[in-house]
Amino acid sequence: MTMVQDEDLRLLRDSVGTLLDRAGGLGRARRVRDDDTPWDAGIWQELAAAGVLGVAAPEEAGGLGMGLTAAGVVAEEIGRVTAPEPVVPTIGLAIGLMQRLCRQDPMLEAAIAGDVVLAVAWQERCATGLSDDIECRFDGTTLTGSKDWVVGASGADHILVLAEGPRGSVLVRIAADASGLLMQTRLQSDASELWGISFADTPAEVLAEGAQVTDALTNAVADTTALAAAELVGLSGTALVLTLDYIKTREQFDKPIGSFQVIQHRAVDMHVSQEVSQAAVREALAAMDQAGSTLERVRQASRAKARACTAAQKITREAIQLHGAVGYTDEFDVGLLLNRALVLSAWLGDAAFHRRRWLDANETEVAAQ
Amino acid sequence: MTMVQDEDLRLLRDSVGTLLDRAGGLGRARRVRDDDTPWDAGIWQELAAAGVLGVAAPEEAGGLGMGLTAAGVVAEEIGRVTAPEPVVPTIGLAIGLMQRLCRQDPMLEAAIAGDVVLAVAWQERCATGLSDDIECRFDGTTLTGSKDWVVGASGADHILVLAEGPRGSVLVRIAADASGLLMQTRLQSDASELWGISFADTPAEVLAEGAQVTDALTNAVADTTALAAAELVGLSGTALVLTLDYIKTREQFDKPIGSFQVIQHRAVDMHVSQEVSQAAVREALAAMDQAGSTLERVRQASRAKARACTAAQKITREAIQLHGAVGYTDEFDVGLLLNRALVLSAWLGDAAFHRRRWLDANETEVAAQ
Amino acid sequence: MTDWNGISDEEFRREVRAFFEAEYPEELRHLPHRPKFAEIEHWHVKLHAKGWVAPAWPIEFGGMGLEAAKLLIFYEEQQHYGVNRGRDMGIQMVGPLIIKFGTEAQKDYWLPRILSCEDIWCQGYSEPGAGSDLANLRTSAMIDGDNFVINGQKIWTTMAHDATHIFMLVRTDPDAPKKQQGISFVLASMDQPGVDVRTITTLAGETEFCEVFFDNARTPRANLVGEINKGWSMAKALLSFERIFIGSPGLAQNALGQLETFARGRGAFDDPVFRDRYAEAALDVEDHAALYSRFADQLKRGETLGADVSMLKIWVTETYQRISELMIEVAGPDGGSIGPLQVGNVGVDVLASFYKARPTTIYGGSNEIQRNILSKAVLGL
Amino acid sequence: MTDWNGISDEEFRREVRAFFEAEYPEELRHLPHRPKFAEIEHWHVKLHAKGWVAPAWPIEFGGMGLEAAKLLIFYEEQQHYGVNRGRDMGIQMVGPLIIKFGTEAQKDYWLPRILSCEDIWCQGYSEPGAGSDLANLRTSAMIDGDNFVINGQKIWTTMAHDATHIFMLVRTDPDAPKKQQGISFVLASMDQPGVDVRTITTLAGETEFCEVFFDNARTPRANLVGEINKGWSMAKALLSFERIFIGSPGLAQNALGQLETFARGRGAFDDPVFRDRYAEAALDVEDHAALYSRFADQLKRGETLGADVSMLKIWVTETYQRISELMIEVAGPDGGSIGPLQVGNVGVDVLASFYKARPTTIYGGSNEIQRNILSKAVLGL
Repeated sequence: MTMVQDEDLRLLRDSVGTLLDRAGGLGRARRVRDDDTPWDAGIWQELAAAGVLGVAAPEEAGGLGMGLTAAGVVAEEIGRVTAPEPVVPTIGLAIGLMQRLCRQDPMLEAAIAGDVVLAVAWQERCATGLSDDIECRFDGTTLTGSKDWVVGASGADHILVLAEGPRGSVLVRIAADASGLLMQTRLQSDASELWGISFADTPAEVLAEGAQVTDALTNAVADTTALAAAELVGLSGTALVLTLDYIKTREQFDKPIGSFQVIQHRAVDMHVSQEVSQAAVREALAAMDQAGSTLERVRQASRAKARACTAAQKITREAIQLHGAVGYTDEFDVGLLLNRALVLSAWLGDAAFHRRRWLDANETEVAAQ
Repeated sequence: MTMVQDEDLRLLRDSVGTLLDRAGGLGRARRVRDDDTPWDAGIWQELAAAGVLGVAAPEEAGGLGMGLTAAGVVAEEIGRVTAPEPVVPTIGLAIGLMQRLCRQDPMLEAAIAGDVVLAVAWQERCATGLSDDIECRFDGTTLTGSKDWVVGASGADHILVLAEGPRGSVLVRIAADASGLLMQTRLQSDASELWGISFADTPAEVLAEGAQVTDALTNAVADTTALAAAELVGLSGTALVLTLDYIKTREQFDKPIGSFQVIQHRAVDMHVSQEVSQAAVREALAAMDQAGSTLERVRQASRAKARACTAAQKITREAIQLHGAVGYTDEFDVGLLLNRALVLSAWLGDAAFHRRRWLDANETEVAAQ
Repeated sequence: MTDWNGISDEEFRREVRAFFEAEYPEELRHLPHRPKFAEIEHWHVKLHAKGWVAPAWPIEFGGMGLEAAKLLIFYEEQQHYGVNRGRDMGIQMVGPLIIKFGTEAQKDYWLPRILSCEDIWCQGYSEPGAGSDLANLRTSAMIDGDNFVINGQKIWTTMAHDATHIFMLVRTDPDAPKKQQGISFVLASMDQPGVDVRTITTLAGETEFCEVFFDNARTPRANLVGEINKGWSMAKALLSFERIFIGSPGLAQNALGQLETFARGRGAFDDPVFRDRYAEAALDVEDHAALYSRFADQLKRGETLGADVSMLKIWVTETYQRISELMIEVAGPDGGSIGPLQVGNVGVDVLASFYKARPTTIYGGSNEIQRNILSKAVLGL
Repeated sequence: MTDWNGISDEEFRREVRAFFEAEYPEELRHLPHRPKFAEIEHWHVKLHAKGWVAPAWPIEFGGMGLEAAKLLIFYEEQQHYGVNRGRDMGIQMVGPLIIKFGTEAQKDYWLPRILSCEDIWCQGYSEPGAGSDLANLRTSAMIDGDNFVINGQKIWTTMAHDATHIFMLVRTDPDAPKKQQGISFVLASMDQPGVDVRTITTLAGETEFCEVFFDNARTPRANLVGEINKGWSMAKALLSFERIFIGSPGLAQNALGQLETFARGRGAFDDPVFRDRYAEAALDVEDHAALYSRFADQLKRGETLGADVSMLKIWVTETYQRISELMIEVAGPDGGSIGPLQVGNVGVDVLASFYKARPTTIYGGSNEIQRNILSKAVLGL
């Protein structure tokens, strides 16, 4: 893994930030939602052209090879303006899997270039929620079963699916318009869609098989989890800025509400949470770039997500409270941030889930020493 | 169970309160501690003469028959001044067991009259703390084994011991100076003592045997737990009063610290916790007086202790913080309250323990319906 | 006519419950949103026929004349069975205002129209610059012949887009030395050219709140309620009962019930960590109810409640929020999904609960304002 | 003499660790109380011989001359191995004060005596009326010929009963227009009739803090440090390094280690509820360390730290308190017991940890004051 210089990261942050701000900044998320489109294809192309989608992918596959630290910078910027494009799932899951399992497949380069959009279907639902088992079957040519919580499927051209095949775990690819494919769409609070997908004898193409698939999945999910944490850091940073601006200008009892000591201390606690969260998530991403073992990567990813969820929930909820009634309206941007924080916290495990995983990983690590 | 009138409770509170205030109020706890005596035998006699020890015991045994609601009033008053006398363990455990198991035994009346002091040894220690099993053996005449966390033993004349006998559970009585008895004393933060006691062929007298023993113990422990909660309510009430007095008078930056909004809101949160705690514990005690089942009594006791521990810990810890540096000195009374809250929270299970028990009891109740 | 206050509490509770069970439409139980009047009109007709539209009003004005104890029971049963409160601003606020401060002519004209819902009322209190600091309001009503001419803007006017009338606090003396002075209560029709209503979309996507703009709107001088320039103290007098109502356990109890249903369906009760948090929340609700009973008993004994009743609102709204957050946690990967989540045969709308809990710590006097009040009026700080 | 700043961080860390492991007395590791000098004198002798008494002082004055990066490593290793800081007021506070603001004569006289611990110093800042509001101090030092005559009272003077000298902030101009003005730094001997020391017993039963009474005590005018009446800004300048030191992770990390040892011994890691709380606390410590590193890196780059460094202290002290409360919970029925609780071969003094954590949110500028500072200086509120 290349050591990325601070200066490169700064340049990356500037260019992605400028691109997103020029595109409309935070307000764009509301516009895209009200236009009833999942995201903006033009911005997607611009992001891809800036190298964003391949930021962590190896250079020989058309990526920038800058590692997770750099991908985290991108994710923070995405979060800062709650950009609706599925950048993190694409970098972390789709490209993350392909760069590990089928680096020669031409679709990897196409995905990095933004020409093909891929979604990944790996989770399944049971009666009480998330299932621990994979029931989806691949018989060598077709796929049968169902997947759930598929992110970014609305605009995807192909879907990568995790299934059980004749030789164990298998990652297959299906076209978004393949036969026997049924989708059920659920809207989320940030206007993004989650898909439940079922397959009945749906033709599918094998990308990889065996233990390497589960190993690649574990790593790709860890990456994505940490990047979701970075996205939360960006988002809660904006919530804090908006809140500080608001309490400095909103007057009640003939003075800015930010001059009341109770409001001041709560703003301080939001600020401290934000600083701790940012420092922890960035440190975790850097540690993942350096890590020797999958276990350590999983541990750091859980650490990052646990912290970022805790901080973002606290900050966005306090932001609403400190905005008072206007915070509860769609007119103010702070609601967009709360709604996106709900989605990002729910995705890939919330704080309690990741605290548990972190401690388990810690103990496994100690036991192995 | 007699329904006690509000007016009777008010009179009881006044008389016990006056007695304790005349004896020295909150400051007495420090004096008794510095005198290196476990408690004040004169006050003990006064309390007994006022009927305090028999407040919940049946009238035919020399008690007042006023139920747990009235005992709760006594416990609140004891807590209010952190009186060092073992009133709650005596009412709840010693008298609570005897009035259920051996109402005819003349020592019950003597205990209510304050002429004989009894401690109860029912818990045992294992490697990780509290044991679930009773290893202490009674062979029909003598006792062998060990007990721990015995409260109020320092001044006791006799000890009631829970053991396994030839016919199951057995409650026996031993003299405090019996042969083969060894004690190990541990000092607690409030200067009270916990005893670990071991027996080797110690002569013991049977008070009761069989299932009635465990049933009586369950009920007596529930009573004591709820009374400990009431004692915590009394003490956290004093911590709140002291803190309010202090922040109204202590000046920094040329005004009382109680005029800073952050301090005000924290005082409000302490106040609200205190009011909820008092209302909940009193309601729980009243419900226990009315309850038809042991399960409901256990549920209400756990509810009371969970709430009172949570509130008292929050209030005493905040009290220290709002007192600033002086709160950390022994000179100020607020430290006495913190130290007693530590002991009462640890005794008979803390908040987390009782939340668990409360929910278990809730579910058992629902399942039984 | 039954003397409701003459029967026992238990009997009254049974009667109320029986009526709701027999007559309240199943499809309207526990409505997740505030209905427009048309949606609940058939229920209102039944309630009106029964004479139960206005439980708190004196019998002479068409109310049930309930004393505090019975009134609390009525509301408890209403909340427990999930009976929608309906468009009750007229009943809860305008009626008591007119009964207490209105002229005979006002009583004769307005009260029957409130009971029949011929007039649907909304409340014009808050303004963009007057939220927590309500006395800062600026909407003016200046006398012009036999009319007041109204100019300004109200905000957070619940369901104004489905109301025929508004009762409002307005500034009638802009030169009063203190901002609490020079404020009056006026009634006005919404159906006139100078009144413009725009709905506000919330972050939950709902449109219950409105902005109301007044541009030389008019209302007859006869629609002034009470003395001119004395509106502020009248408004405070109206709040006394609302203060325990807003701190009642209903919302949190319902949310806890939903949490339990949802968590059982999702198997969360097998998780000791969830069990601990659930028990904590459930005890927060149960113990709040104990404190609520203490205040309710005061009311039942005919005592007036002091400022300390504010603590009920602080506790119950913050508990409600924690419960709604726990529901999100139990939902796991579904925690961001809009609409009911199926467990067994029931759907639990986790996100709707979360949203609904948000503004409870803001409206009705934010919890920060409540803490200021308690600090000053109760703790003497 | 080794050029410590010239070797790599890793090598320096190894050297420091090796010295502590070889030379620091086992029985003094992780001392639960602040020792009197006699108790640690044998260790001080070794440290002095090695030339390591004053890591931060310039080499010319007998220090190690460490740059920020090395200094942090030194302290990290010290804390990690449980090396007692000793009676280091002279090293940490008086030395830097004299080096920065003292005369040549003061440097020549006092600095060697600090290094050798011939003089043991205590710090006279707080007064009964000047805690959070330190500038409110009233102890006066009035010029009388060649002396200052000192009257007043200091409080919370750590280990004053085992000190030979006190450096103190005193009021030299009672008529200054602002209370921050007219304050000076003076050094004084404790060994004189006008100085009376009384220990304060804490609720933990310890006597580390003292009151110091001055009744016409005297000190030569030569013991004024820096300009007269300019003490306040000098005191603030001295704080800059202390502000990261007081927010360093050491205390919380040690407490977490104790919690882990204790909880393993008590089987608490089998309880999922404890596991969740432990993980929460452990992550609070680990993530604080990430933020601490960010500030430490700033120092290492030679940057000055701003007011925002205060957040380290807020976070770490509150985390420390929660960890100490968790220990009490794990102790269960032993949670009120004084003294070490045995788990396996080790004793963990749960109550001592709990007590020790209490004042950390009060001293060094209470966390309320820190929040005021952050609000104003960092958030611009």
